[in-house]
Amino acid sequence: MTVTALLFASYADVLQRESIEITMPNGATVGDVIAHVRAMPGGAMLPPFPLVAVNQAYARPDVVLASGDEVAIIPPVAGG
Amino acid sequence: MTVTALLFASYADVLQRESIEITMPNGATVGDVIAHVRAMPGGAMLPPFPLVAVNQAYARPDVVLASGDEVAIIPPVAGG
Amino acid sequence: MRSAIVDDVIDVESLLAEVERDSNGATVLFIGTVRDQNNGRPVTGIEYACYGPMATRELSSICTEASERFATLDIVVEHRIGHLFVGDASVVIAVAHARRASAYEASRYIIEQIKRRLPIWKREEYTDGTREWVDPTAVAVVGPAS
Amino acid sequence: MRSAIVDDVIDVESLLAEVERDSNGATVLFIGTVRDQNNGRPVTGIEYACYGPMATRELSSICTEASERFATLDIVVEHRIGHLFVGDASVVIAVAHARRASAYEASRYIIEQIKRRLPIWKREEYTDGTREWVDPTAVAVVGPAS
Repeated sequence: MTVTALLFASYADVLQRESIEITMPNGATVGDVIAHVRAMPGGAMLPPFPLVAVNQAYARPDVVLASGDEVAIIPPVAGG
Repeated sequence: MTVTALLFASYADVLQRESIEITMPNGATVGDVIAHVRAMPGGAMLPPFPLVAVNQAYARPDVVLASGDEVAIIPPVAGG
Repeated sequence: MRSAIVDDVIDVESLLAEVERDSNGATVLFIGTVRDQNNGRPVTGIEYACYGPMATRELSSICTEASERFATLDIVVEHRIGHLFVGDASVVIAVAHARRASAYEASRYIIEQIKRRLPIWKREEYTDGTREWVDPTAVAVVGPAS
Repeated sequence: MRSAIVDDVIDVESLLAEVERDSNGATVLFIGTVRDQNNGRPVTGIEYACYGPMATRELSSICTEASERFATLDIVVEHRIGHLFVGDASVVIAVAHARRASAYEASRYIIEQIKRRLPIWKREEYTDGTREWVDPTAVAVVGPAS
């Protein structure tokens, strides 16, 4: 299956992109996507347990993904 | 000595006036002025210990007055 | 820092402009307005009366206290007196501060002190043509006024 | 009740007008503005970025929560993104309620939840020409941002 990882702000800067298509085995979790992204060039700058949203809702690392899911890796928010 | 008692809002209504010149013996207190006003027609509608300001600052009943003092008898405030 | 008892419409925009400063990150504006009912009775308007010189002094003291407690000079307060209709603003408090927590707390401090200390009284006018001085210390049917 | 992520100037007057209602006695307006310094470094401007669809949904959820907790529908919030200069408003929260305590508390709830949950990031620009993404979870020299 394929999921899309979204990167923002400082995370997009260190990985030099804003989205990544990732092919994962069925049953892959949020944590597996994070591990994949952290293994990419620059990815080690991300924390091991960043805030993540799946399809625009905050999700825990053990959430199992479905094909087509949008996995946003969220840097520390600074709104207001 | 002479002091001026000021009345406001519901207190002015029941006493049908907004100020009263009162001649008092030297050494008279805030409490003496209140007693004097409460003995006037309609004055019994005032509480025995209303909020009082002497010369525009809140004062306790035992404060001794000087000639010319302005003694404001303050109904429950309702600003805002 | 400025405060005043006024007898005309309060210009909210102008109060906001007065507290603007580049070092401020948070502005809290409070507007107290005449409601269309009080304790279940329909209200058409309110006549505000005050002990003018003392109200002016006391409001100024409240602002100075807030300024010292919460460490900002960017405080402007106006309280309107005279006849107001439903929806009219009776009091407007503008506070700006570097930090939001202090802006909120200073604003709240000022309105609570106004409710407690400012020698201002209001006579509510009801739809049935009667009118009555409000006594917030009386037992209310619904609760304390806003 | 309305909330939006916008990319133009926020019209404070219009937000205030939106929450007006005859049954309200208290209106609390919060304005967050770009400060001229952060942690001692002089700031010239801030670029706000967001995860658009999620920020819109999350801001809407925050308003719904505040509406239910504090029992008012008169809530309007706008958060601006894009490039802002010092003094520009980044977020404006207008809340009106029958009672002042609930108006203050709802306003405070909304800004605290925005700071905690809204997927928005800011890159500060400094007088020396450098710029940096702000990490509020990093240990600050002075304290948390306003």
